Amino acid sequence: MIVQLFWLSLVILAAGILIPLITSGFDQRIFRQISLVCTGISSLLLAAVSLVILVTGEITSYTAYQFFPGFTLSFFFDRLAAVFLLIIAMVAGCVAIYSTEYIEYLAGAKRRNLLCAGTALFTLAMVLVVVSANTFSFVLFWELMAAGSFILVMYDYSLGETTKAGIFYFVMTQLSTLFVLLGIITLFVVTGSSAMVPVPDGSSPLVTLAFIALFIGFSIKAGIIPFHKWLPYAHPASPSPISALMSGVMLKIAVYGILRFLLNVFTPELWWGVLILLAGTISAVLGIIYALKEHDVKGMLAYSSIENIGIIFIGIGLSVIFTAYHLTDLATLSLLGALFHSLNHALFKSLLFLTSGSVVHATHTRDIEHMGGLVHRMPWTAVLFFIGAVAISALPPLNGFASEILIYVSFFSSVAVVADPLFKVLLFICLALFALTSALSAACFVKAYGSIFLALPRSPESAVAREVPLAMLIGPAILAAACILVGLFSFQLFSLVGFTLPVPDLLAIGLLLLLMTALAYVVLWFTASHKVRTSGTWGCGTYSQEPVTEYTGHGFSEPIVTIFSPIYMTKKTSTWTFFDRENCIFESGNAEIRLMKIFEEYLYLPVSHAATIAGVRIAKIQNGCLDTYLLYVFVTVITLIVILGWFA
Amino acid sequence: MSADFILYLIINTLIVVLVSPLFVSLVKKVKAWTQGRRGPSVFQTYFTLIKLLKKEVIYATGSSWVMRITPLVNIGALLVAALFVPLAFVPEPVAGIGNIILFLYLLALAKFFMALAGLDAGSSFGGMGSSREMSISAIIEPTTVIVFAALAFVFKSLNIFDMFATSATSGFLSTPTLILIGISLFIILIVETSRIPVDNPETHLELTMIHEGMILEQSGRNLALMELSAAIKLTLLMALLINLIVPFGLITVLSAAGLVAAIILFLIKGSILSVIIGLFESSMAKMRFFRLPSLFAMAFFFSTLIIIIEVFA
Amino acid sequence: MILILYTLLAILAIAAIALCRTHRQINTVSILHGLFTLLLALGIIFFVRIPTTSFVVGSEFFFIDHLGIYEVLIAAVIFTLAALYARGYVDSLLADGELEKGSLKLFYSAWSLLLLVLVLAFFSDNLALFWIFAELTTVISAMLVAILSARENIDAAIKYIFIASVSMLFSFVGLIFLFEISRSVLGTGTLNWTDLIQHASAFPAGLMIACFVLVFIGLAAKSGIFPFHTWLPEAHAKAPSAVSAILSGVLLNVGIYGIIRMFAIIHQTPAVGLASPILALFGILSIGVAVFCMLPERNLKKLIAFSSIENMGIMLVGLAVATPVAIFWVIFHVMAHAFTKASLFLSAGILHRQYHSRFSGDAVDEIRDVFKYQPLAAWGIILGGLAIIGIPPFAVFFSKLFILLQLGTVSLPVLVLVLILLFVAASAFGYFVITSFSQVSTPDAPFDREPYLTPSSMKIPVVILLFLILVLGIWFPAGEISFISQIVTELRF
Amino acid sequence: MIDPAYVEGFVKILFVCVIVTAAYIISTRNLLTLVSVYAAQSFILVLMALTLWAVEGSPVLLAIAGITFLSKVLIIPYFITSIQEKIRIKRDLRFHFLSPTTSLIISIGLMLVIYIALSRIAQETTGTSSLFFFGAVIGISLMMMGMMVTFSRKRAITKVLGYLTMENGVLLFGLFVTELPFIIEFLIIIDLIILVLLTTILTVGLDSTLEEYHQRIHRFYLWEDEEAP
Repeated sequence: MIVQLFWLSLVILAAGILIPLITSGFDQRIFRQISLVCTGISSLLLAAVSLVILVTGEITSYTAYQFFPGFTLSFFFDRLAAVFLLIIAMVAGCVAIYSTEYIEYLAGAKRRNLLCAGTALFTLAMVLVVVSANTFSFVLFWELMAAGSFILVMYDYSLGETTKAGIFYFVMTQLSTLFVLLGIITLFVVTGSSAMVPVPDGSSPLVTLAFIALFIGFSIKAGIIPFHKWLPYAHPASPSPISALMSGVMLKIAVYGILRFLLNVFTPELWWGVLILLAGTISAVLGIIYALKEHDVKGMLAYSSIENIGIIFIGIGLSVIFTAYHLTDLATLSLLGALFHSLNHALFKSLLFLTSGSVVHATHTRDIEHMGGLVHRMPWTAVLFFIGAVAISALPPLNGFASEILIYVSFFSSVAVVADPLFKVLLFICLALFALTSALSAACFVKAYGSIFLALPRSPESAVAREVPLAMLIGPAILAAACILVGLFSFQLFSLVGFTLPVPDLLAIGLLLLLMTALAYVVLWFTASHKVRTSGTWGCGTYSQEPVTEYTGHGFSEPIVTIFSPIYMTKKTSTWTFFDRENCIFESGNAEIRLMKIFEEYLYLPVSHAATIAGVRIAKIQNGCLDTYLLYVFVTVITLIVILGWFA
Repeated sequence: MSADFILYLIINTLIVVLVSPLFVSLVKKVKAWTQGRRGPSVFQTYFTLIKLLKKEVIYATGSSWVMRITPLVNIGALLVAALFVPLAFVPEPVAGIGNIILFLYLLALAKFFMALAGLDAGSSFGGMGSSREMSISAIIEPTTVIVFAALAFVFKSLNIFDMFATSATSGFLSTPTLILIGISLFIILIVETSRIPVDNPETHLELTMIHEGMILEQSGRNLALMELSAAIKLTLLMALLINLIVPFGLITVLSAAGLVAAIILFLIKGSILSVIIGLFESSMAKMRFFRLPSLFAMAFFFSTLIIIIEVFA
Repeated sequence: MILILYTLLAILAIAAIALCRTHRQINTVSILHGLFTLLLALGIIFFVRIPTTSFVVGSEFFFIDHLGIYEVLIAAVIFTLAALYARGYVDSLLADGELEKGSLKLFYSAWSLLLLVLVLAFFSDNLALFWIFAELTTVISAMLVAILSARENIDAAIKYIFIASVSMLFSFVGLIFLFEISRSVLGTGTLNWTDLIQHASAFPAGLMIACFVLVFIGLAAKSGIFPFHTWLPEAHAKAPSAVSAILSGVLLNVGIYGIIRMFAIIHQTPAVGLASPILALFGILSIGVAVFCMLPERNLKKLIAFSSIENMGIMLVGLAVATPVAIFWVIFHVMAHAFTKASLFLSAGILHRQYHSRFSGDAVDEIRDVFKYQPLAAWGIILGGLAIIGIPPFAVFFSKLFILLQLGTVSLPVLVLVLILLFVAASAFGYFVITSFSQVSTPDAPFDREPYLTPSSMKIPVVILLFLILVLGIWFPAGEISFISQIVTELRF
Repeated sequence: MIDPAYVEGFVKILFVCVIVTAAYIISTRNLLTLVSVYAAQSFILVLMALTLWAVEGSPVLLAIAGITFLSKVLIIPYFITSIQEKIRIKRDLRFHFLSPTTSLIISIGLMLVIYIALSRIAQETTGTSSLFFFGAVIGISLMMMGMMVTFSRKRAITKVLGYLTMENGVLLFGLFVTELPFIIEFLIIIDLIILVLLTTILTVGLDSTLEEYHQRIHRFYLWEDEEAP
């Protein structure tokens, strides 16, 4: 039954791709609607499929199509795949609903059809990556996903920043494919088959090489710190539904990749767990610290995705450490924490991206310094963004907290179980950094919500911003509802799926919160006066309340930026020009203090610079003069004759 | 949901709501004494709360629903957090109530809403208050989590109820851990309830007020709720400190006499601790904001010291 | 009988070209010539039992085996589509005055002659005959390159002729060596490939490696391998795009076809131990040099030419691995690369017609507002580019993946090196396409060029070729698989 | 028919003459003498073929001698000289990379290297001392010298002649190592003629001082100084 349902959803998705492509000739809204509706329906079916698999827990494998003797396309539905199918389904469904309206406002008349087709293709590729059973089809759909998302990122190609984002994104995806290919080929060399079959134990260096290659490949795509640089460029540059899909789902596909290989193929060692844990912690801390200084709303969300991916990697790292210590129940606990956090992050991050997309659409700017006061002008978007902000800052009743507490519990129990003292101190430091990130993310989203929605509008556009049409609210509303329900019923959901976890039952807590607030309200109703009046904000006696006096995003994050100043290295550059030769009479000059992008200026640019220099130097071979070319032939012939004489 | 658990819910909430204003005015009284003045009566906080309930509520022009629901959410979160810290009677934990991480995050929920309310009015005081509040809480959070992890490690459970039960029955901990936990919890109490070295609770001078800055725009019954929730937070953290270090008098089996004795003992221990807090506050001047991280580094040092002693000793 | 048919076809075509007057008639003749070659090839595949020598006049020189007919099939497809493309392309050349009426007939007769010589080369059993036909293809294609008789075209043609024929002389010396070896082993010297492959195992290793290396020099020049690749970017950039599609799609295959034949012989002898590393070394060097030359490249056609050198390098590396699966995928890569490269050059031709700079084929292309002026060509380049890099739905992905897989089983460090080089190639291609296609004319930098309305005859081949590589990438019919594995068995791998 | 010792001596003399003509081709600056020296070299080759025919008596050698004489001594030199009159270039003064003296020294070095290499490769089959082995060595070294001419001279016409000397080397190598079937030799000559035909026509476009070519090329390319490659 599952396989038929799955095939039906694939067929509908394929229809979603083909219809806009065929009709790309005319710029009709109806074709785009049909394609998005197809994506919506197929994600609905996918959600059903994944829920059935999750609840029943039955594993079905199914060979779909044999390309040629060496390579068959076969699907494999188990619970791990079901979780990620659920993620894709929910986010893609809501993004489809959101885009029915959002796309109509985009520029590029006929190209919007391509955008719908691209979204459907992107979703199809991700679905097939998640269910593919052998490594070859995994790589095939992995690259298809990369190419599909590249074309989507390059949608409004004429802007300068999209070009830069496109180059960053394309080069990094090719790098990640390089490593994934290397990993898979080494696995093929070790196991001799392309199936995801456990590696014969006895950790030969090849297996470790395979793991390292796959880990780097997947971290590039997941945006782990040293490789994260494409994320803050790609997400702001692409249209909001696309960046919601990419941030919410594509990063999770990389997480799926590493989980699939860790659980099914490798028998992990201890130091693997430590490596993943450290990568996760560093990405979490640096991700949120960079998010704090960002004043482009989608850039901030992109950096906070890096932070959440770091948290997921912490969960995976812990589960690998526990498996290395053969503590299966704790391992399942932290693995569940990682999976649940991927689901939750997909929900609230795409909610935040969609709502910020509406805000950007309404105010025509992405800079939160020019927003403000939108809570009155866009009430529904404000409420939805608020739910997303509360969820992402892991505040109790909602789903962000439900998954972070799982990771906290596994951290606390890991401290108790680990014997080696130095390792225990490392775990405590990681726990401290993890706590720091969750607190900083709360600060970051207070800043975001405060400077976007509260107080007075700081620019004429945000003063005239109007609420977005209904469809652009339904999509995020579904996600917000999902955030609340998944958070409240997390305990029940887990017991439904068959795990009883040592975590508080958030439903009881939610009800208690409601009870207490209601109690307070009733007591106040009877005891307190009901008189209410509105007047100017207190300005030490002066009645003029200007938007200028408000605390902007920069101001809000300034204390944290000074506290963490060693991380935000600043670069001071100054240039002078003089009238005379002895540089005495100063003519003009400019000085600049700039927050240095450490990774970009010390890692990415030098490497690409070196490559281009090498390219230019080697291109000198092609100097256009026939004599030199013939000289190359002459020299090669002589060397070959000498070698022949010497060898033969 | 056994009968005595519901009874516990009612008793604990009642004690907390009634007792907490007392401790706040006690601390003010002690500070007044040290400054050579008589200071307001011990029940002054009760009078201000009642007065505020009578006053009309004034909302800033640009403010939104955030300003209106923050007091309610604040008091709700704090009351639920109160259920997590049994003051007198320690029942069996039910449905995860008492989980120490949840307790921490309930306080964070309250802080989140208060910070947003600070920004809502659009005044620079509120903005500065919430920005500084979020920065401090971000820096102190690692220390709190490390202390709670140490507690969980020492008491072998994540639930405050079990911690109090074990400390009540098994008597005093080994002295070094006891002292270190006490000091770290005391520092967390100072920071969380924005006491002197970190922030000055009484003043309205824009440079020194962090907690006050956020509730500057609140008025009438909302201000009463905010004051009450601040007081409850102080009591909870004091109770956490007291019931772990001096568990004398905590009862685990419900009996009328035992309960009354426990409440009276808690009152005494609480007032002693308030006096200590008052003396501590008046012995220090408020630190410059950007020297606070070094204070928190010391707190972090104490909490890691607990771990090292527990782990290696 | 078949060879007579082909030669007759060619002579008929040239005669018809001599008679016709208008360009349209001449073009239809050359399209028909390509089409008939294709039909004849398909007829041979389905109706004639291959490999066969009996069917042919003077059979001791010619024979038809699966590899030969496979290459002829690819050549016929590309020739027909390029001829169809040339209908519109040459019209615009005539309109711009780059090509005069006089040399039109010369162009098309050289075109048909080239097709005939190619077919004969692929069917020639005698290696010396193959050498002569290869030499003839160099000469005729050089004439096609220089047909525009502008200065840099002649320059490029001269370079092509000199480098190719100088190196081919060395391969003729190698063939004489081979003749000498076969004379000393078999009594009577023969250069027929079929006899050589039978007795290959008896050949002495020392002499064999010398002869292989010498022959390899010439064929490497023909297929643009590292030290001899220097003519390729200039010849392809400056030739008319229809010609450069043929140059890249078919002419390079002649070199690789020769190398495969020679490697099949030496594979039997113990000298393969030295031949494979040499092939692998040259393969990796050409990938490396081509890839790094692509990085600073600003001219689209030269960029595509360098990616041909890179793909030839991949084929050599695949050949050096010499496992049956690797050879299967090398042969598949020949077809996949030929069609992808032809589609890329044809779309580049359309862009060139739209943006051609006054000075020289080498100049930096100022492509601007490409989606406004030539959307189909732009998408052709993007999809073709993605295909040549090895993005899944297209055919090159499978051949690249499986060649790398076989390379992995042989040696991992080489695999890592090749993977890194392919990554640099992909990012170089991506960098060029992204930066040049996102240039948009802003009000302060207006870019007003009258849009070149590409006739449908230029658009259809690009669409057909893209569709072909997509189908080749998705659907692997049993017939195709058995055909290629038949080739592998015939080459005795 | 003639006693081998005498033939041996005569062929060795011819070898030396071939090398001398090759050296002369490398160093001469005057184009007209260049062509005539090439014709002389081809004539020496024809003599060699005849002597071999005299020794072994196989008719193929005679045929080869005939067509080589016809093509390389008569047709090609006549064709090149006629082209030269049209483009009126007399001297090719510029040398790239190697001046004549250095290229002569290199060619001697090359001969040594090839001798050692070939002796190492072919020690099993043909005896190293025999005339045939010596012919092979001279053949290949003649090729290398021809190649040196192609890349060290500026003018395209001299490059063509360099190529032709290389082709002579191949022919020499072919003569001495084996007897290829005549059809192959014949086709090679045809191919060579077509090649020379095309290259000279093309080079006329480059080097020439002819007016009507000038005018075409000028339209497409800023006409630099005449010395452009």
